[in-house]
Amino acid sequence: MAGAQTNRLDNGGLIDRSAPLNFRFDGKTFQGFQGDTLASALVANGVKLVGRSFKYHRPRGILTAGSEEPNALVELRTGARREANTKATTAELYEGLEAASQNRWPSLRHDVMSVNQLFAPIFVAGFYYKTFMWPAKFWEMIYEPAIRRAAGLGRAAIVADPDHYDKAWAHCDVVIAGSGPAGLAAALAAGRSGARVILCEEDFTLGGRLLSDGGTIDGLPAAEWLTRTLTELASTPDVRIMTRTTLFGVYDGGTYGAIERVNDYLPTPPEHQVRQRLWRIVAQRCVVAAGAIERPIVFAGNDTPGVMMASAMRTYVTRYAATPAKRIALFTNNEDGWRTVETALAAGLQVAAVIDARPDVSPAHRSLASRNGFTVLHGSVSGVDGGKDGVRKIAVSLTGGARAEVEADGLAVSGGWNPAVGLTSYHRGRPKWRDDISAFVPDGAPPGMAAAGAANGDFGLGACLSQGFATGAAAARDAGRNGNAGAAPIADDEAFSLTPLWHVAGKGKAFVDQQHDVTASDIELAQREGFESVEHLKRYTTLGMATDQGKTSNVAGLAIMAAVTGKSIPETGTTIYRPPYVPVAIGAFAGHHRDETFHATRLTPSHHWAAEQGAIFVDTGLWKRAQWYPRAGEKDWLESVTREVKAVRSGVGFCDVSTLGKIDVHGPDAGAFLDRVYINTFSSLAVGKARYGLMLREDGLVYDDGTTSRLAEDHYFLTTTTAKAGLVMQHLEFCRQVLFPELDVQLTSVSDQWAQFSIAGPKTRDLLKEIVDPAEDLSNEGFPFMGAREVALRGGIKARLFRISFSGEMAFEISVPARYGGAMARNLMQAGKPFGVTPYGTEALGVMRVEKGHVAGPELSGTTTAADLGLGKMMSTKKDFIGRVMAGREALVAPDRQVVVGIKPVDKARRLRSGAHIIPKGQTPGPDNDQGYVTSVCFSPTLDQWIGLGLVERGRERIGEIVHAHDPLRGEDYDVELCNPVFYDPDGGRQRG
Amino acid sequence: MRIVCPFCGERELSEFSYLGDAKPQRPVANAGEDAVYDYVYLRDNVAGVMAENWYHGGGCRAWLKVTRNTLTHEISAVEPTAGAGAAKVGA
Amino acid sequence: MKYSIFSLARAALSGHKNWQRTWRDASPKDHYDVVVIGGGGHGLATAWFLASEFGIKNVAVLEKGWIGSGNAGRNTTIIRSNYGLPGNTGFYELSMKLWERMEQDLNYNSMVSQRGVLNLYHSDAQRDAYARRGNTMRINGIDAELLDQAALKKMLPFLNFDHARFPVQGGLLQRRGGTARHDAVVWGYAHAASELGVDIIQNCEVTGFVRDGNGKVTGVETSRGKIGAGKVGMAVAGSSSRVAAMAGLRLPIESHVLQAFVSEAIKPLIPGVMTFGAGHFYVSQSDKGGLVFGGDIDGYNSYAQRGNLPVMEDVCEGGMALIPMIGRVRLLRQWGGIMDMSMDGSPIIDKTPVDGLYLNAGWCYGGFKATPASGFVFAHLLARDESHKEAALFRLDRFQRGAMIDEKGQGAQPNLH
Amino acid sequence: MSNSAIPSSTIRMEDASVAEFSWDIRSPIERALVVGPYGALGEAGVSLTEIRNFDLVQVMARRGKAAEMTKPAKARFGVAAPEMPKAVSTADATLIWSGPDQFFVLSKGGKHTTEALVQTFASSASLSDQSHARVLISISGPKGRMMLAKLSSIDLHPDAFPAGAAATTSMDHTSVTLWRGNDRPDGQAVFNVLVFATFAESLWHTMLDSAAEYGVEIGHSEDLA
Repeated sequence: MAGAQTNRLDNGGLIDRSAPLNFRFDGKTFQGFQGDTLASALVANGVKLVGRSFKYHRPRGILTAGSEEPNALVELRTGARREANTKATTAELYEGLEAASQNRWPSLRHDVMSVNQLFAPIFVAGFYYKTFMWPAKFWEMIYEPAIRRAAGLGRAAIVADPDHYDKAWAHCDVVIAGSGPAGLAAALAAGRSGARVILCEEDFTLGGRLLSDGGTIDGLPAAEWLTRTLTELASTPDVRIMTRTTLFGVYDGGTYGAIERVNDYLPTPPEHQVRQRLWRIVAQRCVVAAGAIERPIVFAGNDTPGVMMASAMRTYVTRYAATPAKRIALFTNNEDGWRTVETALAAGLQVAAVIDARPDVSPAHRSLASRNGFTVLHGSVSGVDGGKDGVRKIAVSLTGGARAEVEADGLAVSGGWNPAVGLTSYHRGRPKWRDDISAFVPDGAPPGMAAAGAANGDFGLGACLSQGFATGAAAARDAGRNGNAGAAPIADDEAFSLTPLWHVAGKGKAFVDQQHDVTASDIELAQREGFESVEHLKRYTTLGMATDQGKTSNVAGLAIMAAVTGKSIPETGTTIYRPPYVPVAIGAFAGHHRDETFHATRLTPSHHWAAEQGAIFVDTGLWKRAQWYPRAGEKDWLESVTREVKAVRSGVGFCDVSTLGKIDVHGPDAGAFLDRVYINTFSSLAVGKARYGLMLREDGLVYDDGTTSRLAEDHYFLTTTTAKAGLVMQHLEFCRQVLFPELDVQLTSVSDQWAQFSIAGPKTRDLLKEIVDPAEDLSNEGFPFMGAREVALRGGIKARLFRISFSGEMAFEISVPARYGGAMARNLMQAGKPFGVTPYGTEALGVMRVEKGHVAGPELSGTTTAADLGLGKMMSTKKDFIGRVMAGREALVAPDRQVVVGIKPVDKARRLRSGAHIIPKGQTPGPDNDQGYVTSVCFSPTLDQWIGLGLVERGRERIGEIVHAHDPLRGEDYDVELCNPVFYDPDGGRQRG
Repeated sequence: MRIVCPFCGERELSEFSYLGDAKPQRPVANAGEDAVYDYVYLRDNVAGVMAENWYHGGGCRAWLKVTRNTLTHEISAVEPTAGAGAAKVGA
Repeated sequence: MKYSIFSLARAALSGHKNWQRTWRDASPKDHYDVVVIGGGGHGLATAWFLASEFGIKNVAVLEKGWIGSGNAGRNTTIIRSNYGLPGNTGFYELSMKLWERMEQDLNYNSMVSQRGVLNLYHSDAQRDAYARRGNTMRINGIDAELLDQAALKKMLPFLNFDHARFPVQGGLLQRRGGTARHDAVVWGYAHAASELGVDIIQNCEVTGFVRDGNGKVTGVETSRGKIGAGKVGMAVAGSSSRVAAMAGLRLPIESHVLQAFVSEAIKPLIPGVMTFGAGHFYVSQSDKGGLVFGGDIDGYNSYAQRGNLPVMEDVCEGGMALIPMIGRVRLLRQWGGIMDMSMDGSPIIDKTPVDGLYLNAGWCYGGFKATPASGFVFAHLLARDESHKEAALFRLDRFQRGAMIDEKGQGAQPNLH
Repeated sequence: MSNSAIPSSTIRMEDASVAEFSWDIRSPIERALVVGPYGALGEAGVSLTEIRNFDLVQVMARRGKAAEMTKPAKARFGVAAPEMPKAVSTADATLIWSGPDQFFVLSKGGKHTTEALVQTFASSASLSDQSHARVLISISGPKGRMMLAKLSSIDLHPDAFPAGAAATTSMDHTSVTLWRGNDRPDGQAVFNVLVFATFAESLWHTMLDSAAEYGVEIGHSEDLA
């Protein structure tokens, strides 16, 4: 049963009293209304204590009414949807909302860790750098775990985020941040000019400060003007208004990042909908109308619950009809603060006193005071008497030294306003100081960006409107939109008068950064220890590094530093501003790229057929490839793979090799072009022939390999490895367009056009005869080894047939147009029945290539030369080619390089593992005798033992030598023999036969 | 970052890949090891305006010469490389 | 002054009024035996080792801004020695050993935390590559363990095992790896070096080199005047090419931007450091509670010290793919540092062709973990005019000789390392 | 070679074969595509239609022959081949810009296959058959643009991307050729996407994810849009 809303005014406010909402905070049920934030609902229910501070666990209340809030952070929602550090001041209330306070145990009211306050004298800025050093081992064991447990604020969810996110692009002429008077005026002007406009407002209601401070515009009450303006904007073509959307960053080329909290105002997103959406907005111009942030004054006890920014107090009273206190005092150094008094009086609250730091106060305010029977004290607040339950008494030191006390249960503070200079400073532009408002204003904004209104340091309503309008019109013009913008909305400017006051000296802790518990004396200490640079100050004290990003603390902090160093504030300077403007959920940046859809998936033309056969698939880059085809009764992958290999070696099998990169190389200079990109010669290759080719990088190391066939005088069909397909295409285009532009050659990727199958085994020809048109001559004479040509298949379709062998068997590779891939596999199975045809996967493929000593990925490591791979002789000496010169460097031709050799365990029963290192027999392993390692292994059914390839120092000179395989990671040590890498049919009779 | 491809128009950074300084020219066949070492390994690493090779691989597959300021990321010019498309190039 | 819980308690009684500067704010003298350009971790460590190990105390460290304002203050604080190639393996292990005694060496708590560094693998090929690397580590006396999926499920149950595009199959773990508080490393070296008489000179930008008739470097021109030097060492990371150019040198280096990110502070969630093997993402959790993470460089030459959205998205995609529970954790800050990317991904610590000028550069994004060893071997080179044995392969002429140290096998393309 | 189906063939008996097999043609997304509604209920905001049978030939000018290539193209198709990112349709073919000095010929019924075009461009261009290399998906509906805004970084506003506009670009990191055809009778814009065949199923699922909140109508057709 919901508690009564003790602090809710009977009427007024932008809340829907007909829509009550129940919510829970720390297990207790309360009621608020549609239109509340969690903070305003808590205020309405008289809740003052909402959190504990980071280091001292001091009781904290609600300080602000916006995204600058340092204190009122809660764990919102529960379980998998628990969100740590959520600002109660921006969290929209919904039915059933669950929130819990943070960083306290066992409860918010009784927090054991508040004993830290006793150690406060020791826990000063940077104290941990000076201790916890002895004994060394204790750091990980004792000190650090304690610190880690104490640190942090809320608890994140500990299971996968169940919600969805996505990302989208938007394009416009003018993007506007903020929907206050300046932002709306900018939108009006740009929209009327015919510009495509996007206006982003982080709040769920448009209007900015108009919603709290009202005013008169074009002779209308602000609320009416707002309605009229929104109606006009809604009907203006190409003006798009996005609420619950924060423009958080600006990136190169006029790209802006924005986060839309699409469904955070609901308990869970509706079906098929996302929680949040990341927008990348591409805009010609940007108008920053993000307003300004009221700044606190630093004084003892300024963190007591019940101390609140003056403007926030107005927001709670006016916008939410919720009263933070019954009897308030105001501490201000400027005219604007007095509005809070007017608001409070209008709402029927008592005003105890106004403490004004300025030398004098306007007659109007004096009479206001006398009419309403409250005193005006000239001086400063020097202390606050209060605690968990809020403010009780306020100590005032009067100008001239006398002291006074004020009884109040709420203290509104106004230290002036800081323009929101974040967005304009993200390209390392430094804001400049304006003495008249004692604040930093934007300077050096990124190209195309301009600030307007309060964000630009011009706080008056009239100024916001006129400047916003002018800036919006100019932005539209710059984007080439010259329609008639009409007249700007008009309003008066409020009087502005401010006497800078940052810090009131006094006893007791005076907080600058309330969330990180950084006090004025911490800043003085930092200065004493030489951390004078603002960046050092920030890093040493952690000032401004909390979740509020120092929105209420940075300027005060450097003002205090300026005071102790005797420098001016501009001399002291600001730290570098860093995006995002508000913290953004990591999930939103990921969008749908998570889980199975983290990256795209590529499927081979026979994928679904293979899946029907029960194939096990392996990820190879983005590809899913059939790894092996288990059969009923087989106990493990090894048994299946062994069967597949034996079937190929004794009969016939086939494997989808469509993942190889395939490139059509056309043009009269195609041959000359290939001569320059391969180390061997292709211009001399006869039409109808295939040749193995090797490519180097310009630095002389091996880049890629594959077979390339000449299908016509001016047409080669080039293949690459699966892994490098895309990169080789890019490399070849670079050679074509940049290095050798004079050559007449055209490149097209045909990787996806062809389904390519390797058919291997002594019965390959028998099987092919069933598929290929009988008119085609497949005899050794009619289609010799390394032959390549187009053939007709039974049923009339055309295919490309290549007599090449990776397995070392009599083999062909056949390509058919990709949409026949599934049919091809089925037909091979059907036609091959009499010969026991067996589909095989990448494992069997790998076994046969190791048996045959072919190099692949593990040997093409990017650090091997052609000679290392035993392919040095392929390097033509008659022509220039990519990598030729660098390949000749001394260390790349040194005799002691690690080169490819075969490796087999002396004990035939022993399993060989990749990654084992090679050590000379009888030596103790060490850096000096680490002579290489095993690169590829397999169990060879043909040799009936594990075999492998390795890169071993001087390997080729050491064939027959027994060395030591050292594998400490897996606790294995055993003798192996270095041998010829070609384990199977070394003279190649089978593949030629 | 957005790059205005002379063939496709303005496109998002992620459609392009980068190779680096476009100034070094591949030495002629008989230039010798030092010249090639220079070409492959040494860089001016310009802090300021620099001509670079970018590949529009996520688009029209043209190699482009992009003039960009490495201090500000501002792009002042984008041109096709000599052999982009079927441009006639003196053999 | 000596730091300890006792000095802290004593100071507390006097309201901490008696603390002195952590390092002296020195003004330049006319001449130093050694001038180190660059007041980052490497430069300050070099100065400290020169003074403490090699007895050269007349040393100045020149910093154009505030110390630690470069990559030392902009990194993801990871320390590890899990390298696979000769040259790197021994060097980074030397660094790890120096990390392990840093607090005691410097009397400053840089919060060296050996919570483990785990490189995840997602395929047999990756496993084999890690096996090779892990065995190299073991052969060099470095701790390494190869974990399978079952072990990981016990250790890190929150990883995405069941719905992953590229399921985690295991990992290479170095338990002695971990993190250190990056700023404290800078301040600690500054504190200790200053105590030994080293002059740390901030806001002092080098604008040129002073050369004698034979072209030998005899000093530097700075924004605070000319400073004479017996020897000049450069440790300026992303600015290496610019400074070297003042001496007429071109380097096998490109400057690139690497972004890093930190989340809001949350209660302990992630124990050690982990690296995703199927995307660009690595992460640890700071003592303050923020998730500190990063990924790949943006990929184009840059001195702008800020990154772009695509890489930021790419990194977060990796994070979500690996640890789907962090979806609602909010990214708090994003920044970019200038990486001096070398042509083989490994550093250069060597004399230059210019007499009197010494180079420490090419750290790519591995500079932080190297800080102590880099300082030690560079000090050795400056003091003895010969490479320390653990830096013997980091020679400038290795590219001419073809003796690259290329862990990734990517060749002469810095943005791929 | 056309990717339209070839009737199953019986092997002649004298070849003494027991095998009888057919060359049935399968779209790469045949399994992923489930005809009917998907996602949010109610009026579909997006309709996704796979166009199944077409010939697609890439025509690339030879070095210095860009101008020379346009004449035979004009002669054969009656329109000039696009020299900038556009798509032009004739009675029996659509010519789509696919890069500098190159374009696609999209047609059906075997009229403009590689074999048929090889003479036309004999000396001026190189041809490459892409009929099987791509999947063609047509996107329309009131929410079509919003769905595409999640996949494409280019500006599809009617002023920026009018009917006949084309782009070689990437969608969700996958290379595609995108062009806007003629509007539907109801005035809805129609966007056509050619995606590489081996990526198609993956992109198809991404499209469904992106469109689900608007409600999707899924179908396939033998006819070019």
